[in-house]
Amino acid sequence: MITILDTLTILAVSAGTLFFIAGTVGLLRFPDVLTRLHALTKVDNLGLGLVVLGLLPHASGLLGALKLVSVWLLALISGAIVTQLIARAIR
Amino acid sequence: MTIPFAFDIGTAMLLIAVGGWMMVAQGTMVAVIIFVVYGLLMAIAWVRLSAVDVALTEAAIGSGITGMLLLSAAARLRQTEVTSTLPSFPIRLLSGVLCAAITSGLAVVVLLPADVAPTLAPMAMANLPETGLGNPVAGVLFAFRALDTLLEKVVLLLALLGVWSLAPDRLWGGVPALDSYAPPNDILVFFAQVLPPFGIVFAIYMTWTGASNPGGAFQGGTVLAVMWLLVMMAGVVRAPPISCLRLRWLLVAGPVLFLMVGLAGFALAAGFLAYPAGYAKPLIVVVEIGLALSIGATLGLLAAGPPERNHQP
Amino acid sequence: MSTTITTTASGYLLVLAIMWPVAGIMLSFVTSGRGVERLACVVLPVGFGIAVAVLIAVAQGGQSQIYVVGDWAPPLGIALRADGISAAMMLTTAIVMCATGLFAQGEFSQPSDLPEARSPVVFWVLLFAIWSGLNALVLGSDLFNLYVALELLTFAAVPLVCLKGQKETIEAALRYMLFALIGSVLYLLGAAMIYGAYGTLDIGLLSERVRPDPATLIAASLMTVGLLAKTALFPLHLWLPPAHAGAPAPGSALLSALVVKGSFFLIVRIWFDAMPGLLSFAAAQLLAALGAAAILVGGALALRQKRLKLLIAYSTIAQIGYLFFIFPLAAGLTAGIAWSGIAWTGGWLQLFSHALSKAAMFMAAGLIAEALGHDRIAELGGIGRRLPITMLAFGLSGLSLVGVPPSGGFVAKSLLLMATVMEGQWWWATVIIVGGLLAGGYIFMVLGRLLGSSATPLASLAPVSMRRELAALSLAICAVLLGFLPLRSSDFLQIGR
Amino acid sequence: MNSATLFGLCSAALVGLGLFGLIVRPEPLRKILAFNLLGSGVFLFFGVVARRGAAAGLGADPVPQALVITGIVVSFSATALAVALVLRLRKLTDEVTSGLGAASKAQEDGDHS
Repeated sequence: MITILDTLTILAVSAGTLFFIAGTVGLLRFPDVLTRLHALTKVDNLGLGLVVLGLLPHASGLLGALKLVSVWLLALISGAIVTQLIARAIR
Repeated sequence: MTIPFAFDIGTAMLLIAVGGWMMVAQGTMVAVIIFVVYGLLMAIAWVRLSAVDVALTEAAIGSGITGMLLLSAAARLRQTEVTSTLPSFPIRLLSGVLCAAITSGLAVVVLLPADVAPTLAPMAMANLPETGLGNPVAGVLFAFRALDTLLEKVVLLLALLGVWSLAPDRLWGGVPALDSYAPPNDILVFFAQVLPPFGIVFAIYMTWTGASNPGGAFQGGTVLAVMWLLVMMAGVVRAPPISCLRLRWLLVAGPVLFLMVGLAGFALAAGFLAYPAGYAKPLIVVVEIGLALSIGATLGLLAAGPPERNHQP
Repeated sequence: MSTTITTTASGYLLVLAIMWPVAGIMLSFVTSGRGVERLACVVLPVGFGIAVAVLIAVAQGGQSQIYVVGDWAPPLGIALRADGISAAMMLTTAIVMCATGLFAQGEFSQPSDLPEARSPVVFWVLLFAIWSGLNALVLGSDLFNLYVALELLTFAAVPLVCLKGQKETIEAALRYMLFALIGSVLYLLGAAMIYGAYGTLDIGLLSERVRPDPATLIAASLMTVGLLAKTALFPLHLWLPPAHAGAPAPGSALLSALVVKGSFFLIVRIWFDAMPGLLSFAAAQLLAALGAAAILVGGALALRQKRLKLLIAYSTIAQIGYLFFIFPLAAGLTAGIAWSGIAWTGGWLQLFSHALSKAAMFMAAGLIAEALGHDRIAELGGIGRRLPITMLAFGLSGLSLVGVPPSGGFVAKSLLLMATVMEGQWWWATVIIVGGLLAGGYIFMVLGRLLGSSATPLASLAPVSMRRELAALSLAICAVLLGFLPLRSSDFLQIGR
Repeated sequence: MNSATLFGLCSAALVGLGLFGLIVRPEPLRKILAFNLLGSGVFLFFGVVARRGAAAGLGADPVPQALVITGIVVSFSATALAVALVLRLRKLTDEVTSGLGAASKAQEDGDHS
């Protein structure tokens, strides 16, 4: 039986996966480093965010949910900083 | 064919493809980047093999800190890379045949499994309550086969001494150079101020939870090492001179504690590296905390390399 | 299930033998400068005492001494085991270590104008590490525990090779490291297969369960090939000459006398203890054939060397070759009495006498190089008259290498020769004889130079301390005295089997 | 065919690839990479052994898992030492070939004697 929460999970994770695919295509096809970085950050921020959101209903309690969210937050911070560093390095 | 099995086929084939690509890729830097990707794939394979402790170790050490070490080495060698030639064709052919033979031998062993796969899992689980631990892998590392773990700590110390010994005489006792990783800049400094608190909490959690869940001193220590390297690279904290006595104590504190607990077993328990009944778990946790600190310092300094500057007090 | 393995009365000595030098390593890190050297003055004699105590315990008990670590019996836990050969090996190690320590006191002393200098600290820690690694290797009875011991030895040996820090020595160290790494990975792969097939890594349990199926044979051959690379058996010997010749003299002594023997010891453990009876006639002949090739190639190359330390290093390759005759000559006998044969005694005697004489020889060469400032053989003329004690040390150890009576090398080689006749494998006898002639060739060539007159008068010799000359001489004398051991004492080498 | 067998075959391939690279690639850093590939193949084989030994409610035999963790740490130490050797060797080679380092080399020789 599929509940509303399960539907949310399926939708969010699928959407997140879509962003991963789109980002990967961008990474391979875009012409220069800056546009590639752009594609990459979309994957980290939106793709991972949607996957985490989709998994939240299945987390084991509040602590598990917190862990999931902190995974996303840490990926956000490091992604933002690393892309900055790479962009500076090529400038 | 089930979906998980299809996933495994994909992972295995990717591993082989990426591994092969790493061997033939043009340019050392590219090969090293492929290596980091390979390490992450390998971590997935470990999860699929129900070995989460190993997956964590592989991601942290196998891919993470090894990748960082190799990236910096590749960057340093790039300016002066000399093109070397492959060995002659007969030698390549001979090595190819040899390697193919070893691969086939291994494949035969894989495809001819014993009727009943031998395992020590039941014995490990039966004896686990005596250690008070909940994680059987930690039980093997710190109780059943503690001697291996202790000697391996000595190997780590020796590797560090070996790296240090490559410094010229006049730089002995000096400071390792970390500038080669990245020139310090404000973003890196920001990163080095934001991330370490999280990292340190995570490392403590990882070490602590290792007694009952996947994790432990190795993984926690690696996270500590990476945090330390980050703040040193960003220039937030200065790299210590290797002659610093406090640093030396930090390096040996964990192994010394382990050895002393082990020797105390002669008097207080059933013998060397045995724990007194009822005190096994607290002792192991204390040893693990000490080891995590020492492993963090040792791995960090191993990645930092030999001293390259004189120490200015 | 077999009987459970339990600790014997003197078993705790085995733990001390491994952990005592380990404690030395750890303390060295936190005692800077002169402290490390003082530490060595304590670690060396006590370590020697432990080795003697183990020897006495094994001899008196007449059986293996066992220690079950942490009271977790194998297969789940790890046991340490000292039989006759491990005790004898430990004593040899201890003798070489102490003499090397005595020899190195002059070379690796802390200069007074620095808080801490590089090479003294590194050297002493590596010496402790080699000691604990070797003790762990001869006492270990668990294949993975032995892997860790092997790595301990590798990580101690590699930095020792490039302690001088010149480009050539670092090149040699890197090459050695790559060979050693391939070796240990192949060994580890074999160990994984063994665990997959039998569910234990304990050598004692393995010997009861082992069956001659393809997986076992593949595993054993992988382990053997890996260990051969570390032992530098022909044709995997290429790393040895630059590495052993490039290290500082006391380092060369440890590497050539002891470190390569560690991996050989493990090969014997695998084929005689873990998998008794599995070594086929053809495989044993192959191992001995490689040994024979090593004797001939190593000897011939040694004759052509221009530098003394390289000559001695090539001679090590040749002398290692003899050890591999133990496989066809001792394993060929029906199982159970393999070690009562004279080949068993001869092989081990060759190992011990080579360890003692080769360490002495490298020390003597080091002293000569120090006095002259070089070790070019052609320009050594007459140095023997100026350094008579060094000369004597070189000469006595040379006699043992060639196999001239009375010496340990003579007894070893004649026992092996007799074994070839008794086993009807006369073809190895010719190799032993030709190898002896080759060794005689290069040793007497050097001795002739040392005693001859020089074309150009030896200008000024750097002073050489008498204590260091005597350290070399004492080892050479030990190598000779080994030849006077009553043959009955060879029973000791059969204890625990 | 199950997942364990699949990863077993994968480990066989990785061992072969790594060994080939280690023998054939001339550049030292590539040899070190190949050594890591070879090592990870061997560790993966341990993982297969562990998975096949799943029992007593565990997904995999804990003993080989612990051995692999030890092995990974040792393998990292080896990589670090080998990399340090390669970098030092390169530095000395550069000093010799460029001639610029003649002075500093002389000084270092003095240090070592």
